[in-house]
Amino acid sequence: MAETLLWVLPLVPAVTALAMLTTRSRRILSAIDVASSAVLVALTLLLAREVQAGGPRSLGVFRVDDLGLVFLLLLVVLTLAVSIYTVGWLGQAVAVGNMKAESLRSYFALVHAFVATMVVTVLADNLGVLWIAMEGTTITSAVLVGYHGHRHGLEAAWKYIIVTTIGISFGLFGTVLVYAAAADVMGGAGTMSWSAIMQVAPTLDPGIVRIGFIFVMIGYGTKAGLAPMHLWLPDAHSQAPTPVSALLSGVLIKCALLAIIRFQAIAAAACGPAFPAQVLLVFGLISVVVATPFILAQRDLKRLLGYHSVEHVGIVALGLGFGGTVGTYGALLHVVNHGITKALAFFAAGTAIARYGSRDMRAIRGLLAVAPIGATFLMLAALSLAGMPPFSIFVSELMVLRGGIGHGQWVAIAIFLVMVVVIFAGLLHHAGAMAFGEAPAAAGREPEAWSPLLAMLLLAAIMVLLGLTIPASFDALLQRATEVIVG
Amino acid sequence: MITGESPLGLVLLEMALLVLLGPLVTGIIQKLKARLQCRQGAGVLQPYRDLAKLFRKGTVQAETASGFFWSIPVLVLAATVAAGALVPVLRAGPPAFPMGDALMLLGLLALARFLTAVGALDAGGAFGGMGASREMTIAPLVEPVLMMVVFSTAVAAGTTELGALAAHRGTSWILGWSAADFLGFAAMLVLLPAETGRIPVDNPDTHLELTMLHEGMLLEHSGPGLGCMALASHTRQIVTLGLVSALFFPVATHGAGATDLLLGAGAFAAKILVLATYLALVESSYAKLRLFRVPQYLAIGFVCALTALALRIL
Amino acid sequence: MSAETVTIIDDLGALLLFTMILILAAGQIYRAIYAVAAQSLLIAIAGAVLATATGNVDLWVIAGVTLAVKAIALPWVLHWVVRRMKVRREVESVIPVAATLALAVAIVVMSFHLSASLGTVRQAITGNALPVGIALTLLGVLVMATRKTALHQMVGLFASENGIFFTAMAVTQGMPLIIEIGVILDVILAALVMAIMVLRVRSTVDADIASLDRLRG
Amino acid sequence: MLLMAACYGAGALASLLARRSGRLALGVGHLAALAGAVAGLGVSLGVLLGDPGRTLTQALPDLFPFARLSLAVDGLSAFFLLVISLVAVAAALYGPAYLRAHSPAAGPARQAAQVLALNVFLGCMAFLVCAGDAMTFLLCWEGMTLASYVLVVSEDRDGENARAGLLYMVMTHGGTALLLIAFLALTERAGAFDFAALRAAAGDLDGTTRTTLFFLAFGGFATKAGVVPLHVWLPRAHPAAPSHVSALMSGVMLKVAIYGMLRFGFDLLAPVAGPLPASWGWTVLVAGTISAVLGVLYALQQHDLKRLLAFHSVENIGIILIGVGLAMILWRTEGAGGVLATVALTAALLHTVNHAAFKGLLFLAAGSVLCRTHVRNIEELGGLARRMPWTAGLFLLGAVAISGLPPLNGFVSEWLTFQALLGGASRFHGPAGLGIVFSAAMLALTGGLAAACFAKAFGVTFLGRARTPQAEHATEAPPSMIAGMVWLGALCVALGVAPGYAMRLLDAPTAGLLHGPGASAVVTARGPLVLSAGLTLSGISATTISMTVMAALLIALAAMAWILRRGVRSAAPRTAPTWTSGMIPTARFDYTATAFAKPLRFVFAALYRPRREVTRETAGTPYVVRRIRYAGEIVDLSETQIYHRVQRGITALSRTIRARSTGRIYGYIGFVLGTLFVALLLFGVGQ
Repeated sequence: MAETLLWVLPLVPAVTALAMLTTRSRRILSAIDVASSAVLVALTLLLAREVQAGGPRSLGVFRVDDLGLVFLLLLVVLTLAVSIYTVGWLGQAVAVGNMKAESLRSYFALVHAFVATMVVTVLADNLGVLWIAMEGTTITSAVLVGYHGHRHGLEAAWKYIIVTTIGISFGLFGTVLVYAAAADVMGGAGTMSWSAIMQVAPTLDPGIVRIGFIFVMIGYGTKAGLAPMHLWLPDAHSQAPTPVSALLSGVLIKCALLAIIRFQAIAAAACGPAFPAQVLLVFGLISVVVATPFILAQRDLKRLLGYHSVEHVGIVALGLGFGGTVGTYGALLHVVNHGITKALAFFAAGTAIARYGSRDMRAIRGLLAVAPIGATFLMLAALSLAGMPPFSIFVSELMVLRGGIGHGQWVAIAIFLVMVVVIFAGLLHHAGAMAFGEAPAAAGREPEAWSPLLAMLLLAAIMVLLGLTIPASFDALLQRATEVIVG
Repeated sequence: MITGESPLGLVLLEMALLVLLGPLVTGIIQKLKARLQCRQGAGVLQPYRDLAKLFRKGTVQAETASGFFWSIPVLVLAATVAAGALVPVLRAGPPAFPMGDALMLLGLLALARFLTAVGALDAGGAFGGMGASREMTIAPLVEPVLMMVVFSTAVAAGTTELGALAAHRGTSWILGWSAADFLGFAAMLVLLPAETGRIPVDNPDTHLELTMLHEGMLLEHSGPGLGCMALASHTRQIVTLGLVSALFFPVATHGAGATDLLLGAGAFAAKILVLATYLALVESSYAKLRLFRVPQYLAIGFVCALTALALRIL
Repeated sequence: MSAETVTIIDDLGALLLFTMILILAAGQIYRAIYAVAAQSLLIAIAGAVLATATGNVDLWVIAGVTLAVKAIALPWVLHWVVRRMKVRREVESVIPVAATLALAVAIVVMSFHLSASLGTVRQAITGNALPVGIALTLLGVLVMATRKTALHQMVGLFASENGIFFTAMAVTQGMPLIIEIGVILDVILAALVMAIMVLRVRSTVDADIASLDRLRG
Repeated sequence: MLLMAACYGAGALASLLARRSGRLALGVGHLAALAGAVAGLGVSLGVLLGDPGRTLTQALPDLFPFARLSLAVDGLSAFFLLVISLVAVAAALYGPAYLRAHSPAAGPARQAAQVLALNVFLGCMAFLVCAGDAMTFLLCWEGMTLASYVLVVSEDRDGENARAGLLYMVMTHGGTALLLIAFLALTERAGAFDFAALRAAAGDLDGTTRTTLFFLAFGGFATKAGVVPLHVWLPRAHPAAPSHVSALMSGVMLKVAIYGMLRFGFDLLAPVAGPLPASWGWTVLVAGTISAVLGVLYALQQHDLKRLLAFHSVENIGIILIGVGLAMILWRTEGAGGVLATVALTAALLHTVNHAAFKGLLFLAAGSVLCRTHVRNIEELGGLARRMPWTAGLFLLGAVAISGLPPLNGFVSEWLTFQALLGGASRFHGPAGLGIVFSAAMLALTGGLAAACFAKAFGVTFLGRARTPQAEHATEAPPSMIAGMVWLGALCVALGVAPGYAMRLLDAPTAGLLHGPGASAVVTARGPLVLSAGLTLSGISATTISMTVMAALLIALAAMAWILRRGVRSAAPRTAPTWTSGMIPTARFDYTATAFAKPLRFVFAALYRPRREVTRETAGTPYVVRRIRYAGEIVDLSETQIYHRVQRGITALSRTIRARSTGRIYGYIGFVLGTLFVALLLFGVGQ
């Protein structure tokens, strides 16, 4: 049962992508979109139950363990939310002329191809397949980033594809090196299966694995948006269509993180846990620090959110770097929390931008007056991103802090907290300025569309729920995922 | 009622005594001033006559004044007289039934001052406000210094209760003083004119609007109200003098016989006279300071008090 | 593995480095493209050599695919794009070529120093394939970082991937065939998308896509 | 206790459901808040009057796998819960009418949001002081901040409030960061979150760590408590909220921070035996003294009624901290130190509840002025005493109380503080003693200045002539608001006239916290009518006062004076215009607040750095002056000298960094390459 699911799961979006090409009607397209996302969610929940019962399953190059499951859940939930959001968003975008009604099907097809590649990255057991799928995400999402076709979009797309392709080629080099080490140990026909390599990981040659991990760290780190390889990220995330931005920020960079985590496990076994932890810690700190000034002095709403992703990926890296059960647990929790919250933020930002026809935050004023519900969601997302309880990110940041303090990383903790407070100030300043004040006459005052609100409500509900409690089943899942990494 | 360890009755008696003698002290000071300025001057009983006249008169009230205005003199007088109940007059030793200590005394005087200022603002118009503003500027500067003087003796005695303080100091007069006492007393001498509203800080005689502090606040009061305020300021003066004498040269007769009481009364009269003379001398030999020079003047007292404390503690 | 194979691989590695330096120093876009083609050819030869040495059939296939795709197809695509775009032939470099070469030397030295510090890796990867591979990869990226035109960046990308291929082939056990094929397909796909973008920008806004820099901060 | 929770929860829920009709939301929400407050009263009194040392515990559902949530109400918690509930009752009575009267324009949704936030705010505070573990504490702490932030920005949506809210959030968040470290350092040692485990884990800390953690926690709480120089958010945020919320923020929320300090200093971090490190107490004492003096000095120059009150909160927090610091210094010192520590702590706690009472009263009175005139600048008020007699009278009551004048409650706690300070001074010879006495002198100065400030505030606001039409047409506040004020006013009088009975409530916290004699054992040893504080080591010659007798005496004397005042022939007073040197008096003759505070501005110019500009309009020759315009302002030193600089620095830095970034792609690639190069050199080379 579970094994069949393993190959059905990637197939669903792939087939949908093809099905999309058959029709032009927007209504049908949206229907297929939402339906397939819902199916994806259902199948994933089914798979989750199977795995919870029977442990990891593998089929050929595919394998699902609890670690992958965490990311898979995030992926499908966000996909569903994005599909719901797209219904209302498309209407507005077509009306304004951002999207050409006749080219919609290609858009939907690309989105689902994108989702399919991401599903493969999450489910891949074979490191080579992982790499191929990762490059696939780059190609599909690059086209989506430049989808609007105007100058800025193409510029962002070019930067995105070039820089991440470089990064990923580094990732490939790292993969090759790790494979070489493994093959050297295994003898005969070596395999690239992660689970198989993990079996022999302690016996791998530490030197070559170390270099391999560094290549992977830089390579997939570029894709994950870790500073200082993050420069493409604000461009791409700000230029992409809003639903795509949500997917990029919410899921894609997390997929890259998953790849890093997989190699971290190998490196930790081969070179001792201290080495990868140290590397991750350094890059995490750099990301948090580098993001700060750009958040403070930012004018473009979506770029602001992009830089915020850089910061939060840094926090995840910090959690992994602090290591230990607590830190890793916190990192995984943060992956989920940030994915949900950031998608919510992008949704709210997208509606606000559509309403004011500008992404310049100085132009967006008095949102509470013209769109109270959306503005409330925006404020909630901002507060959550800033680490306020009772929202989810507070909990995961708390866990990361615990991990750091538990391991006595005082310097890192100090830098981290200072930056978090400063970013809090900046973010709340921007959000408050947008929410309060007098709305300009230009601002659209039409009633708020239902489907974006529904999507936001879904995400906000999850956000608050995870902020108030961690359900036992979810906690168990995270625990097991943590064990997969820490061992 | 007069027996026992200084019971409530005696306390009330002392209080009444202070209220009755308050105007007399003012009269004496005026007389002395007149003499020093080679004038005949009015009789020492003049303040009584003024009071009697005031209480016989009717009242003219500012039309802008609110309901508070009428009750202000009542409360001021009550607070001041209540402060009088805390000064040991005839004898030392803590009263059997505790009422209050030096801090309470200062607090009551401050309450009276606060209410006076409020009343001054009630009528509206510039002069009341001016007087209130200046009074409330001087007061916060005076009170800490007064408290420090009290502390400088209280730290030694381990209490701030005037009766107990006096008892602790006992009959050890100037002879038994330490350096701290001298400094504290000096500070007190500096403060006395300020606390009793006299030259060089204030001028009780002037009614030139721009120079007066305390009188300025009384401008709108008239008739019995003004009488109450006047009586209150007389009482306040003698209470302050009593505080000084209790702090620095108390009589300490623990017996409760009539002789002790008489002795105490005599000693008290003598002390008050001495201090009154001092005030008269100062008033007739100094000029009034400009308002913004007053802080510097009070700073002298502050330094003295602080040094006294330092000497006491170090 | 026989000693002469190792020496042959090392010689090929040296040649690869030489071609890379040619790309770095190339004054004209065509030269760079030819150099890449030559490089890919060398890779294919290396594949053939290793195939004979190890008797691994997959390597023959890989060598063939490499020859077909990277030595012929991609250079042709680049050539076509260049002609299509009628770009100025001269290379616009960010920093002087001399400085670029100095950096290149630093990179090469670093990679050899690095692999020298490893020791036991030598059994896992034939000869000097590891340091050469690292050097090629980084040098390819160096090309991209020091050239202003989009085409040069594509050239650099392919060059750096050549480095990866070289190392991958030199892994004594050889890579799984399916993976190699997938990788190459991905590379082709990426190349096509990039080419489309370049042409699209050239047609819409008459500019080199790599010179767009409105998004900042 | 669950009842209390239920009530607040119900209030929040109800206001959420009733968001369609604002009136209903207001009614129901505040009713629920009232019920919650009453329930809180019940809980706290139950614990305080129950057998000492008893701790009421209540497990909460396990929301987080890593921390078990629970409530534990011991004496200290119960006392602060009492303070919260007392003010909450008044706020709940006062709230609905105020919100309706002050902002009738507000839609039902906004009113509902406000009521919701109010309930959450109260609930969080109540649960915070009852928290039995760090997680609950932190969650409620942030929830409290968030709810109050919503209330601050929701009052009216202009930029000013948003800025105030922002500053408030940022500073308290910084404080929370410090708290996080302090807490987590303990939890990670203990491996658990509940306070008992933390206590145990703190047992074997070494001195430096212990002190570091304490200062981290102190910094965090001081930010919330508005200790100078961390106070800058306070005078902005408190006035911005609705007035009954200002009363809660000023009267209660700051006290929650005090609770945190006590909890950390005496309970969680306290060494198993022996006195606390000297640095703790002295830091707190000095911080308290500075806050007291600077707070009142800045308050003196404010003309915005609610800002003035907010600055006074800074002052009173300072006074409380003086007591706390002294208790820390004296605790577990040999001899009668323990007794004195009890006196000091009693003074601090008593002042806590006192300040809650009179500051709440003052804010409510200011609120009823505000909702009747919509003017906050007292220069534009005046003459309200005749139109709003109740409000005026209650404000005067509060003014007398906060100025520390007998016979009201402010005097009692300040008197106890003075006694404790003197006792400390007589114990420590040398500079320590001198320092203590000096802070006593500063306390005296504070009292005097407060009296001056409130003479100004009351006089200019309520007395004299009305200066503007708004003040001219003001009417008395509705009865429900009056009721809220009367409740607090009654508290002020009761605590002032019969403080001995309140000592009974202070037994549990003092004894429980100091493991020494209870408050009533020390302070009211001679019966509830007499307060006494032993100063000497033996405590033999104790100073004793009796507020009750003094109040009785005052009343008797007032009665006599009353007769005297009526005069021999009791004729009705004639009325005449005020004497203004013969001119016809107008409102412009009245003494303004600026003029009133001017002399003190001169005296303390060094602290105010006053800036004044005078512009003359002359008719041709400089001797004929048409009009003189005078503009003056004073600056908050810590604000201009510290915060503005920091803020400007950070902003400029980030601007420059952002400007540096060129969007050139080869730069991007260069970064990636360089990073890889460096990383390989740093981590790659085999060891």
